[in-house]
This record gives sequence, structure tokens and C-alpha cells, in this order.
Amino acid sequence: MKKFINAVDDLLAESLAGFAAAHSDLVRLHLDPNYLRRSQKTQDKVAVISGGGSGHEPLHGGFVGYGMLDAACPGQVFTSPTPDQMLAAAEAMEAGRGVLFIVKNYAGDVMNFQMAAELLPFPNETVLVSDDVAVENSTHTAGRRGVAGTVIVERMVGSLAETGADLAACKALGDRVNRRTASMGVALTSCTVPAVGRPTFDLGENELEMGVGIHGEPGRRREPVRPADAIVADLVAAILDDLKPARGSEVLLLVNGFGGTPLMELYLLYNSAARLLHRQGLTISRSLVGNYTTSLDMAGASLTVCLLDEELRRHWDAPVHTPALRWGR
Amino acid sequence: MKKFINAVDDLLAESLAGFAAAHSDLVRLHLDPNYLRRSQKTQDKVAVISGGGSGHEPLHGGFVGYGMLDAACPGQVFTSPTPDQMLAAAEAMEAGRGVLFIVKNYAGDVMNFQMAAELLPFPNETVLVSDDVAVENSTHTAGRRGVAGTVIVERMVGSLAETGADLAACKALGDRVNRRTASMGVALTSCTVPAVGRPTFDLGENELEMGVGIHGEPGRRREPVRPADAIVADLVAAILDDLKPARGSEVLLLVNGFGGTPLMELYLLYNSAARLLHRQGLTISRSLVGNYTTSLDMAGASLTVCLLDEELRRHWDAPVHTPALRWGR
Amino acid sequence: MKTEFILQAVQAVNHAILAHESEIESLDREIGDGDHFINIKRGSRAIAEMRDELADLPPDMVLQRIGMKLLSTVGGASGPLLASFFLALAKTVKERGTATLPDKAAAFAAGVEAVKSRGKADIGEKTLLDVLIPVSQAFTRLAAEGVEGAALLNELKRVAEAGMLSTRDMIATKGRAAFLGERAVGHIDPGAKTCQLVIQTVCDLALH
Amino acid sequence: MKTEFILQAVQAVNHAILAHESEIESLDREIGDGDHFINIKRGSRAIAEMRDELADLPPDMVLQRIGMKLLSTVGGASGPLLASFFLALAKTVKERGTATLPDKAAAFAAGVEAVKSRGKADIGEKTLLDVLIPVSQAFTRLAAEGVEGAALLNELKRVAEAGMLSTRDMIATKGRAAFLGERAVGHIDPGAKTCQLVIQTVCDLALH
Ligand SMILES: Nc1ncnc2c1ncn2[C@@H]1O[C@H](COP(=O)(O)OP(=O)(O)O)[C@@H](O)[C@H]1O
Ligand SMILES: Nc1ncnc2c1ncn2[C@@H]1O[C@H](COP(=O)(O)OP(=O)(O)O)[C@@H](O)[C@H]1O
Ligand SMILES: [Mg+2]
Ligand SMILES: [Mg+2]
Ligand SMILES: [Mg+2]
Ligand SMILES: [Mg+2]
Repeated sequence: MKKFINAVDDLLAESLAGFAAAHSDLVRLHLDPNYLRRSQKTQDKVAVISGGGSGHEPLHGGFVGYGMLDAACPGQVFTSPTPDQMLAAAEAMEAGRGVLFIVKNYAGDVMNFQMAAELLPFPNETVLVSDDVAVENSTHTAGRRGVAGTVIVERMVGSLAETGADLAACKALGDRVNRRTASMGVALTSCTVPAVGRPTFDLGENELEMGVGIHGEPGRRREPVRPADAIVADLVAAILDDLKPARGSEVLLLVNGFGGTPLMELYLLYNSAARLLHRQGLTISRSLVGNYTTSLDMAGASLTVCLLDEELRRHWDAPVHTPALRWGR
Repeated sequence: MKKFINAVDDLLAESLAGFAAAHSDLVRLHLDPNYLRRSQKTQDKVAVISGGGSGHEPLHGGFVGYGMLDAACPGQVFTSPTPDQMLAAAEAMEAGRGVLFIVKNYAGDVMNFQMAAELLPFPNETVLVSDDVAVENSTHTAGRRGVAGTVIVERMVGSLAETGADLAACKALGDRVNRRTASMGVALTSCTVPAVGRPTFDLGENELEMGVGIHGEPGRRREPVRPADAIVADLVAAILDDLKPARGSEVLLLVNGFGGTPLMELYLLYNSAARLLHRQGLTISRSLVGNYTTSLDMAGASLTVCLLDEELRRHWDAPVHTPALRWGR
Repeated sequence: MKTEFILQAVQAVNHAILAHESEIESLDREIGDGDHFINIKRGSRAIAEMRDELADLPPDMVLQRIGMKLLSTVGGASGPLLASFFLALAKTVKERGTATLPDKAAAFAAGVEAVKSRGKADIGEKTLLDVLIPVSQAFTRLAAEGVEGAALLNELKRVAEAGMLSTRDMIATKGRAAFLGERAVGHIDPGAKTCQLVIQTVCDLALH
Repeated sequence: MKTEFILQAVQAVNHAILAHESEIESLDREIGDGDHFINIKRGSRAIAEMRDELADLPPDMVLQRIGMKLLSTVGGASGPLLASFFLALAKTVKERGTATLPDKAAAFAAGVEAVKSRGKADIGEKTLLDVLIPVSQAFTRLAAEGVEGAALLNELKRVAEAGMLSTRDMIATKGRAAFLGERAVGHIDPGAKTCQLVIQTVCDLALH
């Protein structure tokens, strides 16, 4: 394992310190318990707070700022944060309108946020993000994972919260965006958790892993490497099979890199996916291409489609000013 | 080699098509000869045009748009574009005030842009970017390479051009920014040129390459892997030795990833570099952290320091709206 | 149960976990995300370092502090589950003490119930509950039958091991391994392994 | 020099380049950026495909078209250099023809001069000029002395090879290898290898 680190145990703290220093105009870092918050607290709005294991940067810290999150709680690498972090962040950012937690649907994240929610002295709601169609859903299981669609949920809910909407409205929008969003990913390599020091799984020189999550969990099946168009066709089919959009629907297409795949390839994937969506009679009216929900140094990418409507498009377009997403101001 | 491609020969065209589709609000792609241009041509300004080999995305296409480039000419991977591309781009974007070429200092880029300049029916000037202090300069050699500092030159010159400044002023500012900017990079892995199919150089599991360029050219020396702080100390020393900033100077610090290194590590490098700069009595008043001048899938990063003054800071801060850099609008 | 014994158990468990690093770590790399060992090591070390501040507290408060410390240090899925176990254990110990074996078994059972409701999981889902539930059932039954000493402890160890091994052939429906479907079959659940190791270590300590 | 011969040479060179893929490619991976082979292959194929449109043109126009095609297809450092060579060659051929050997040598020399001034480089800088300059000098001298046929062609091949090999021990001061300093020593320059290969191929063709 070769990484830019000093000591494995200090990686997270040093990286957070660098992040806060590089974006000191936007965010402030609180240590022990760790959370990142907007440098300016906004009054009279629902406090939108997310968090999760580290290693997915810019998620979530990169989305703290106007029009998105009020705070983010970073756990250790790939490990959900602990309730004391959520409590401290909520304490700092609650502004009289309650707290909305945005939580990716993993047992660890769900339980830690739940314990925080039980202890929280403010009205609160939780939006569970579960956009990963690689995972089969059933009533007996814990359900689908939350992956790159989280960025879209955070963006749209963050926009609504900025208008002064109440907790119930923010929760309802988050759930609605989640229902209209589907993702699936593919890995060309594993990632290496720094504290472990070697790849989480081994992939042969001619293999890829379909349906991976964002923690180096192996996917649902391993396949020989294929042309990008064939890979994209499978991802798009799974996504559309889930969303079942009517012809003529308007969508947002997010091509998300996992950290080790260059932009050149991500745009090639975009080209391939966009062609397929057009062929299905869909209109791509908004796009995002880049590393937004990563898995350390994993080479790979995921596709996310969000079914837009007038309201969702408006919340996507509204001004946002965070370290990793910025427009309109 | 595992990459998201269909056929190696189509990679560039498909990636460009995806880029243009994903950013159709900002850029338009012209094929054969290939160039990317703003979708809206601005009248009465110097046309600022750059270009270079592909594989450095988002450089240069990602910087086409308001406040930065008017057009970018992408060559094949790591191969400078050809003069017909520059001629066609200039033809399309010249708006009565002449053409400024921003060229990274590589023999190939310089000669191709030179041949274009000789054939160009408009007044034109060229700013050569040569910020890489890893390369020793001497009167007998072709001089230092242009690397990540190019983003800063393009940004500041682009801002000035937007104000209606004339060709001479744009050229003078570009040269001044270049003189005040220094960079150095380090690689943890090689990159793999898709058409070649295997790594350009081999690095052992415990080796790193100091002073690499952005084309997988080997650096000046190979070393055992060291803690990030020690690596950063060497890079910062080389940069400051070149710039020789007075104590109390104000600087912009750019931590640039080469494509395969996650943001988490880039912020750790930022933390390390910022501490050293502070210790030298420097004030970091502007920062940029991310993948801006990449080398395909190479794991590694470069540091760039630009000595600011009131004018340069103003041009950095002015509104910019491109696919890869956006603020103020 | 004395504070003294709890603190000795904490040290013994900390050593046992460190001694099984590669085994536990590889289980979570195979069907999880590779962090389980680091998570429990972080928690176990944090508790081991509390020795001085815990030494003079009564057992229920010691267990409560351990639960809170696990909650704020472990993270992941295992953090809230282990914390819930200790917090419920502490509550029951406080309420009815640990004078008799059935008292101890009841406290353990309360901990396991808390884990079940926190994780919304039950036996057969390839989690640490496949160790905790059978051990709790055996403990309650044997305590009611008056079995004690080595006979009890050895049986609990056996049941823990059998529960841990039983996860090998299961398909997971909870936790990260659930994402793998059929592919998780053939691998032991990391949380189950950890719980089995802890139970074995504590029983061995009590045996001496 | 007839159009017919130029077109035959184009095909022969195209084959020769393809046959030396791994050799040329590895040279640029060692001291460059790995694309030299791809660059010249792209150019060489583009010219080979022009066969029909060039067949009826006079030699100077054929050379001019080749230069322009190289300029718009090769890119990199080698593109403008090779293009400059052919454009200057074409110009001299047009001006004084290729009736005599000194005419041919003069045209070649004009091409090499154009490369020198385009690249602002000279002999000894570990570039393709370390092949082109000695070959041009030998050509001019031998043509003046009246050496012709196999004697001339074999000598040009020998000089090209010696020039190519001479780059091995040089430190580069131009091109990408210049960034390597001492580390480039021991490696042959890829552009020099290509030029030597082209010269050898054309001489061999002329020998038959
Ligand atoms: N809902 C649940 N109920 C009970 N145990 C669970 C549940 N989800 C996960 N686990 C246990 O947690 C273990 C994984 O813990 P750990 O690796 O620390 O957390 P994470 O899965 O968040 O990375 C699994 O092996 C399993 O035994
Ligand atoms: N200034 C120069 N003058 C002459 N030849 C040069 C010069 N710069 C580079 N070359 C030649 O170009 C070759 C490299 O060509 P190529 O790999 O196609 O382009 P690039 O270096 O841009 O990747 C070198 O091996 C060298 O022979
Ligand atoms: Mg985890
Ligand atoms: Mg090149
Ligand atoms: Mg885990
Ligand atoms: Mg090259």
C-alpha cells in the first residue's frame, strides 16, 4: 500500500484539518467529537445533518455549506460515526426548526443515527437513502444501500431547507427524491483501507466486479472485463428497471467516479449512458460528472439517474456554495 | 490495463463527446479538427486559447467558459494537438482583439502552437507556462515544463481578457503569473497510456518518483516511500527556493491530484504544506485542492504556489463559470 | 460479579482480540468492508485504558461506562450493538444484582434482547446474534437446572463456538454481508467470531 | 525522384514502422512519455492511405502533401519536425528538381535545416537530429565526390545507424528526455531510432 500518510492513525485527523484549512471561508472543524459545520450558522431553518464513514470524500464534508448541509459527521474510514458526534453537531446547528438527518442505509449508520435521534433534545426526522439497485430489496432484509444518490438528496433537501420549509416538508422531499433515484456501480479494482494495508478484495487483471458498494464490499457478481458500452448497458438496464420512467421523462444523470478512475473515462461512460437514455426516450436535463461519492482509491464508477420534475429541478438549480459543489453564488 | 473504454482508438472522441454533452450549456465540440469552444462567443475580447495532449482532464477543456478560456484544443493522449486545430479554434473565436495562446512548455506543444501562430491571420501572442521546478533550467536546454500552474495562468489571464484588456496586457499578465508560480510533483504509481496498455514506468511497492511531470515521464530521482510530511517538505523547499518569497507574502496554494489519489490524501498533503508555508511566514489567502491537471490514472500529486498581489488575487476571485471551476455566477 | 473480575476480563479480552487480528480482519474483508477488527480493537483498547477510573465503581456502573465508551469509540454496526448489550446488562445488574446464576443469566439475556431490538435481527441472519442468542438460551436453561462451574462454562463455550460456526453456511439478511447474497455462504460472520472469542475468553478467565 | 518511388517508400516505411512497434514504443516509455510509436504510426498510416490521391501528382507536390498530412496527424514534438522536413524538402525539390545527386542531397539538407530551426536544436542533443545531420553531411559530401548507387546508399545507412547509436550515451538538452538529466544516459532516443529506420528502409528500397 502506497498512500500519502504520516501515521495511519493520524490520517483522518490530518485530512480533516487540511480540509477545514483549505475551506476556512465555508466550514469549521470541531474535534472530539468530530464534526464539520458551516462557519456561519443560519437561523430559522431546519438543520440538515449527514455523516458516515470517511473515505467517500467529498461526501459528506464537501457538501457542508449554503444550500446543502449544515453539518457532517465523519466516522473513521468506512465506519459509521458515533452518536456523540451527531449529538454535538445537532446541538451546534439546531436553529429552532428541528434536525433532519440524512443517512445512507447501512446497518451501522442507521443504528448510530438512531441512537443519536433517541437522545436528541430536538424534534428530528431521518431520511434514509437507499438508491443502490445492485442490492435486491425484500421485506426480510435491511434493504438497499445508500450510494451516490445521497449527493442528490442532500442537494435538494438542502435547497428546500434554505427556504425556511419545516421539518416535515424537508423529510417528505428527501423521501421523495430517494424514491425517484437509482444507482449502480462497477469496480475495476478494489480499494485499500489504510489501516488494513492491503486491498479489500482481489480482482484479476481481466475481471471487474458488478454492483459494488462504496466500501469495497464485493459486488454481486464478478465478470470478465467488457467494453464500456456493455457495462453501461447493464447498469442502465438495472436502473431503469427499478425506476420505470415513462417515455419523455426528464432525468438528472450523475456519473460518479470512485476515486481512482480518471475524468476522461468518466466522460466516456457519460457518453455511453446518455446515448442509452436518449434511446429510451428520456431527456437528460441536468448532469454531474466527477468524483462525488468515492471509495478511497478504488478504480470504478457508478451511474445514478434521478427522475426530475419541476420542483426537483428547481431545488437542484438553486444556489449552492459548498467546497465540492458550487453554483449560483 | 483495465479502463472504461470501447476501442482504444475511439477513447478520445467518445470522451470528448461525453464532455460536450454533459456541459452543453457551456461548451461546444467541433470535430476534425478537434476543439472545444464556449457555446456563446463573446465579442470584443482577446480570444484566449489553450490546448495540449489529452489525459490531463479537466485541463484544458474543463476550463473553457466565462472568465477562463475561449477554446481548448485537445491532442491525442499525451500528444500535443496539431496546428490545424489551433487555426480552426482561433478562426471560430477571434473577436477583433487578437488571439492569446497559453502553451505548456513542451517541445511538441511549443512547436505545434508556433506553426499555428505563423499561419494565423490575426495578431497573436503566446504565454509559455513553465512552472515545474523539478526541471533544472539552463540557457542550453528547452527549460522547465508547464504543469498544474497552467490552471492559475488560464484563470487569471481569462479574467483579465473578460474585462476587454488588449492582447499585450493579457500576454504581460500571463508572463507575470508564470514567473510568480512554481510547482513540483511526486508519483506513487505510473500512469498507463491506453494505446500502450501497460504502465509507462515501473515503481516498486516501496518506491516513489520525485519530480515527475504530467505525462508519466520518469522524475529526477526515485526514492523509498516516506511519510507525507517528509515528501511535502522536499516539494515545498524546492518551490520556495525558486520563488524566494519575502516573509509576509500572500500566496495561493494549489494541491493537485494526478488522477488516482483520493481527496482524503490530497487534503492531508494540503495540511502538511500549509503548516510549512505558515512556518515560513507566508499567508495562504487562496486555496485549491483537487484533480485539476492530471496524468490519466497516476497516483500522485503536485504542489503549486503562486505569489499573489492585489491584482492577481482580484483576477483569481473574479467570476468564473467553466465545467471544472466555477464561482461568482 | 465483581468489578475486579470485569476489569480482568476487559484486559483478557483486549489481549485475545489483538491475538486474533488477522483472523477477524480477513473475515470482514471477505464479506464486509474490512474494518471490523479495527473497530473492536479501538473500542477494546479504549475500555482497557479506563481501568483506573473504573476500579472503584460498583459493577453496574462499570458496565454502564463500558457501554457508553463502546458507543462513542467503536462506530460501525458493531458499536451500537455492543453498546446496547452493555447498557441493558448494566441496567439489569443494577435492578436485580448478580447474586445468583439465574440473575447473571437474566442480565445476559437482557443484553441480548437489547441487541436484537437495536439491530432488528434474530437468529439465522448471519450476525453476532447467532452466537449471542444460543448462548443466552443455554445460560438461562443451565442456570435454571442448577448447572454451574466448569460444566456451565465449558458448555457456554461449546455453544458459542457452534453458533459462530453455524454462520458459515448462512445467507445474510442483515449487515453488510446481506449485499452479497449467495456469495457470503462459506464465510464465517466477523461479528459472530468476535462474540465467540469474547465469550470464550471470559469463560476461560472464570474457569481459573 | 519519381512519385512512384515516393509512394513505394511510403508503403515500405509504414510496414517497417509497424514491424518495430515494441522497440520504438519501449524507447519512448523509457525516456519519454510513451507515445512516439503511436504518433508516427498514426502519421505513417495516414500517408499510406493517401496513395490514390497522390499517384498523379508531381514529386514536389507529393512531398508537400505528405508534410501537411504529417503536420495534422502526428502531433507531439515529432509531428512539426517531420512536417518541417517534408515541407522544406518539397520546396527545394520544386525549385531545383532532383535530376542530379547533388540536387537530391541539397533537398535533404534543406529539410534537415528546417528541422534544426523548428526545434532550435543541433547535433549532440540526443534527438532525431543526431541521425539527420550526419546523414545529410555524408550525403552532401558523397554526392559531391560522385559516389553513387550501393556505395552511397550503404554508407548513408551506416551513418544513420552510427548516429542513432550515438544518442545512447548523450544527456538530452531538448525534448522530453531533457527532464531526465543523467537518467537518460544509456537509452537510445526514440526519434533518432525512427529516423534511422526510415532512412534504412528507403535506402534498401532504392538498392533493389
Ligand atoms: N442488524 C444487525 N444485527 C445484528 N448484528 C449485526 C447487524 N448488522 C451487522 N451486524 C454485525 O456487525 C458485524 C460487522 O461489524 P463492523 O464491521 O464493525 O461494522 P460495519 O458492518 O458497519 O462495517 C457483522 O459481522 C454482524 O455480526
Ligand atoms: N527540439 C527538438 N529538436 C529535435 N528533435 C526533437 C526536439 N524535441 C523532441 N525531439 C524528438 O522528438 C522525439 C519525441 O517525439 P514524440 O514522442 O512523438 O513527441 P513528444 O516528445 O511530444 O511525446 C524525441 O525522441 C526527439 O528525437
Ligand atoms: Mg464499516
Ligand atoms: Mg507526447
Ligand atoms: Mg465492517
Ligand atoms: Mg513522446
